[in-house]
Amino acid sequence: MFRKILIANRGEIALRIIHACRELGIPTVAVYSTADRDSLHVTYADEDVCIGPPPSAQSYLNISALVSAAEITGADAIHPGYGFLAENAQFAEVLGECNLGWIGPRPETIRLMGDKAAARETAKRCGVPVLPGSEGALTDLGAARRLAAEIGYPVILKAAAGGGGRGMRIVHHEGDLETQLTTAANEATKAFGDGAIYLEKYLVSPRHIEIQVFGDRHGAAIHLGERECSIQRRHQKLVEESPSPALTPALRERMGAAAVRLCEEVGYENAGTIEFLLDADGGFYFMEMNTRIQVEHPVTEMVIGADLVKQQILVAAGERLALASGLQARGHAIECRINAEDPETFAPSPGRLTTLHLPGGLGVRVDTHAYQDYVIPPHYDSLVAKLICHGSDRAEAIARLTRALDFLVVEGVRTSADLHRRIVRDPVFIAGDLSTRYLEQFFEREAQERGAAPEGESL
Amino acid sequence: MFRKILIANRGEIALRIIHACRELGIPTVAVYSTADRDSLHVTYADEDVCIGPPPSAQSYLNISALVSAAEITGADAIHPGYGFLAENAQFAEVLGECNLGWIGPRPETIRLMGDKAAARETAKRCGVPVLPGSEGALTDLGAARRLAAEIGYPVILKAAAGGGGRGMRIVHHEGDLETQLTTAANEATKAFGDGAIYLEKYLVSPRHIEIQVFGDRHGAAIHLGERECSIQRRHQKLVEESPSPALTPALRERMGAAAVRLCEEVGYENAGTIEFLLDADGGFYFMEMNTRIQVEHPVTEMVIGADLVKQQILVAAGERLALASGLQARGHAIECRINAEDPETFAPSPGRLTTLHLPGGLGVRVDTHAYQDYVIPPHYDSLVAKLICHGSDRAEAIARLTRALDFLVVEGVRTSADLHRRIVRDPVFIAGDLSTRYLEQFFEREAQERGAAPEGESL
Amino acid sequence: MLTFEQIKELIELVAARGLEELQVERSGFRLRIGGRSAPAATSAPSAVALSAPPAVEAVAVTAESAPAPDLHPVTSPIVGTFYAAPSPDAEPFVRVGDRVRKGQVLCIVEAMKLMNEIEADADGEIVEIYPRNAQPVEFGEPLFGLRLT
Amino acid sequence: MLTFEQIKELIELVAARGLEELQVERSGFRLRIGGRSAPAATSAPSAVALSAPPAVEAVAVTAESAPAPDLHPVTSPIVGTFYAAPSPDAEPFVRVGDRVRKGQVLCIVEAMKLMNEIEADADGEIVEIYPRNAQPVEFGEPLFGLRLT
Repeated sequence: MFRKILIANRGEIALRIIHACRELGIPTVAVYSTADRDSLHVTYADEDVCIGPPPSAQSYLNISALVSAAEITGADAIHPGYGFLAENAQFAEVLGECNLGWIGPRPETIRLMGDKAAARETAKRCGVPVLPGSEGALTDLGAARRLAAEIGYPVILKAAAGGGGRGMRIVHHEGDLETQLTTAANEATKAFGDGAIYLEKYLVSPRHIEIQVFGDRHGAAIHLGERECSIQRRHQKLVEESPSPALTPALRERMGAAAVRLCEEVGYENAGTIEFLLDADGGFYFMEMNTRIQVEHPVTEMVIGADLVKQQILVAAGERLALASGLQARGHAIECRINAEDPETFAPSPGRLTTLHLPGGLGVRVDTHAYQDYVIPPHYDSLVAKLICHGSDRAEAIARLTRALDFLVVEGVRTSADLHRRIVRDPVFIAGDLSTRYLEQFFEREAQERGAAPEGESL
Repeated sequence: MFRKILIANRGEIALRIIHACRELGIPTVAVYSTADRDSLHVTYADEDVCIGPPPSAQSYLNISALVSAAEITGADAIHPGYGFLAENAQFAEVLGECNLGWIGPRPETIRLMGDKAAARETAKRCGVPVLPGSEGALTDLGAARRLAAEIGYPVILKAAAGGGGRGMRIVHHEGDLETQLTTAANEATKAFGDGAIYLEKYLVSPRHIEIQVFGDRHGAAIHLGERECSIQRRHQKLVEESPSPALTPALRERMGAAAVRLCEEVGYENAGTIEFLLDADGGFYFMEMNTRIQVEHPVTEMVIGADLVKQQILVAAGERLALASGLQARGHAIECRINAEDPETFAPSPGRLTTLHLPGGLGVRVDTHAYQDYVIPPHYDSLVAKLICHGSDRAEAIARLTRALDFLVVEGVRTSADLHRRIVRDPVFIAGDLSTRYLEQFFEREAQERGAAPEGESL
Repeated sequence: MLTFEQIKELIELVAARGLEELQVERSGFRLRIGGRSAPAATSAPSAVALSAPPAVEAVAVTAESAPAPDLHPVTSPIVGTFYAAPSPDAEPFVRVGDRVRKGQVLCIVEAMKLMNEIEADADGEIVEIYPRNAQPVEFGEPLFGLRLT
Repeated sequence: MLTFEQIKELIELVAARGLEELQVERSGFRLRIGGRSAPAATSAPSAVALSAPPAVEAVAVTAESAPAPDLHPVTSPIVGTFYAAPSPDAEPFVRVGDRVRKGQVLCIVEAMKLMNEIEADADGEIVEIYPRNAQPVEFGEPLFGLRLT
């Protein structure tokens, strides 16, 4: 077992890892930038090392400073958390060269899964469905027509060189294909100097479903059920839950088996997450694999009753995985991310938490590094706390989350708490009728209701 | 279902009941004495009524004020919590006369079980073991000799009129019986003017094991496993856990069955607890029944994954119990009572909580009415918070409790937190080797270790 | 607990900033100021709400338990219902402007069907009668404001 | 973070009250004052401890990161190990009392086997050398105290 673990992260996940280490009896080293001097991970770790100034590139992303910090404190392993260097294969390699343990998958796995095309190829190889589409750029209109007919409309055209929506066109009917292809190619040429376009099946309102997987170096490869993370804003998850209201036992079985095949194919070690899009007909498609612990891992922990971060540490130290596939889930768990942000514009809202009262009681878990009078620095992400509620079923989990959100008090900064208070009361959310377009439609419904309400109503 | 529930209590249990009501969608009325104006149960209830001055007799024990408060707010049921009027049959009767719902067992059950002799008789009648002893006072030495020989030494002599240890003698050998009986009778005569003595089996180091039971008016009578509450100071519980390290599945089955028989015998409705003493040989003896929710109900909730307070409300409203006997327990839960008290003398330590930082994360539940800057009034009990930790097994629960206690910060008043920090590190506690004499022996061990430590050690 | 001056300041601020609403709920004290009916914004920037359920009442200013400081309060010794008169048809025990003597019955507070007569605990002139007839009152709630004589 | 004056006040208090120990550990700041060795009591009334594991050290007064305020600090730009001399046998780069010029090498901080020469960022006289040789240093940790010239 590791003698001392350095945590190459900050915020709630650093504290989460400290919890796991404390419970395993392993001393911890916190690292921090000068902006995080007053952070709880510094207070609660056994040792701490200041590694640099506020900008992440010079502190939390500074490989040399992290390795030096491990060396001067005698730490023999590093837990990267999520974000920062968690999916940096080079960092994992450097640690190996320095004889420091890495609490994560092997660097070659990180590299393989970090390459979208290679990851897609790997998934296809072991029979994990990917979104059907062209292999590389389209050659001519005829090929595009044949392919689109084969996979069915709507399809999406994407600039091969692109990103950010430019050169992107959704085509609903064959009649529009030619025009749209021309437009997309023109846009792509203008934007990226490369008019190459590829075509993919377009899912109108898919769900974002991810499968938690785990492997060890002794060949174990398991899945621990799914999380539904469809409620997103600009690809940032806001609410996550497990199980998904959309999965039948049979579908869970199929998606879990696909995820396990992929893990076996790459000899996956440690915790990972395989993200899928799920369409309304139960078709699911591999999107990507995250080769680290996820922000939303607590919802899985709450339903299966196991500590994933402890398992990460044990497995990284060479122990056999102590969990089995298809572990019996109990009840339902939902997580809300409480971000320090403007509730209207979503702009970050750093500052001092003049009042912080966290809800408690049965079925309520709060993962946070915040405390009353803590100053949220402007340099890092805006996550202040994760509020996770567990109930015997989804209705109870929602009721509990509602009362917990209602009893949460955060003053001094603006947060997403009020948005969550509205979401948990939304009939569409309560019905479990989710998709990646949920939040957009939620705001539209709210705007309509405000518009429809007679002037006098608020009196 | 009830339209509005008045909570005839204060502190953490009032808040606990508010949680359950909120999740059931039932509005709540908080009542408070003038000493509790700033209490969270007042803040978080939908309505609140000041019912009297600080002394409990004029506020929380004031039946007339409570009924009036229910009448003026239109509440149609009262939850009594624990303590105060929770086991007051007259209060339950008055509510019935006023057409107010009572969230607890029928008044006649409360009255029956509140009478020690009647409760003992009832237990015997349905085959629940009671401590063997004389039925009433001893008549002569010969009868005492025969009885003691029959039930086996050691035995305890108790003043029939007595209490507080006077007239109480433990007899280990037959040779001592005559002398001790004379002494006890003399003491009893002096202390109570009544020399009547009865004799009972004496358990040297019993465990305090209690069974959570539940019944409804449709005839359901179930048990939800045990709690071990052996760690007590002057009969006040300090640490409770479930399951007990001492119970085998077979013994649990037997104790549970006995508890259920008693419930069936009295037609028990709502939540209750049957307290047993358990000796080292697996013999268990009925002590008493508590006809209310217990302080330590969370440890049961954590392992069976159900909300007992919600069930109380539903059952009181006439619904069928939604829980079944022998519900599958998952993992292990331990509760520490954090009291505002002097850690040496146990004298109450009221005052302002200048800093309060509660631990969180996986498997940690905190039930508290406290917040930073809250002033603990001197008028009521000293319970500030219940810290409950759940783990996949007892070792993990202890490890989690240890880190949670280490990360708990309470400043401004003295608390029992440090005592708990020492208990969870005690090898005897960790071995699960508990009895009602545990705490006394723990302090003896500590004193010995302090005495044995060489002077220079602390350098 | 906010002082009268602080509340006035808050009202000015709410008005000046054009806020829709301000709620302060803390330690047994509640303040709610309904400002101008704003067109679209859902939450005021500095609104403090301990519990979220959207209240539909629109109160101008409600500040509980803030009787004028220069008056002697006669408070309710029990929880119950305030009655200004001995029976629905009868004249009230006292009216604003009446001079009362210590021991004089001022009202009835009914609790559990018992009519409890509340007496003046000092001589004085009735300046304020706080509860409306048949209104529920709490323990310690001011019923009358007397100018002592 | 407590000021120097406040710490002095605390020391006086601990002494005056005959306390056994005072610990303050907050926000990256740590203070521990060991008072008179009391006979039996285990915890001082006002002791503040964020983490419980009983520390066995007995420190008189330790207040981290409090270099004299009138000196110009030369801080470590990286995490690593402080070396006063270019090699174990060599003479140290500088000694207390030396006058140094801006750009002059004062020490080495080793990080990942790389020897990073740390230069003076101003002209001055070396008044303090804070770390011992071969001691680990953090980012921003004061290495030298210069009296500027």
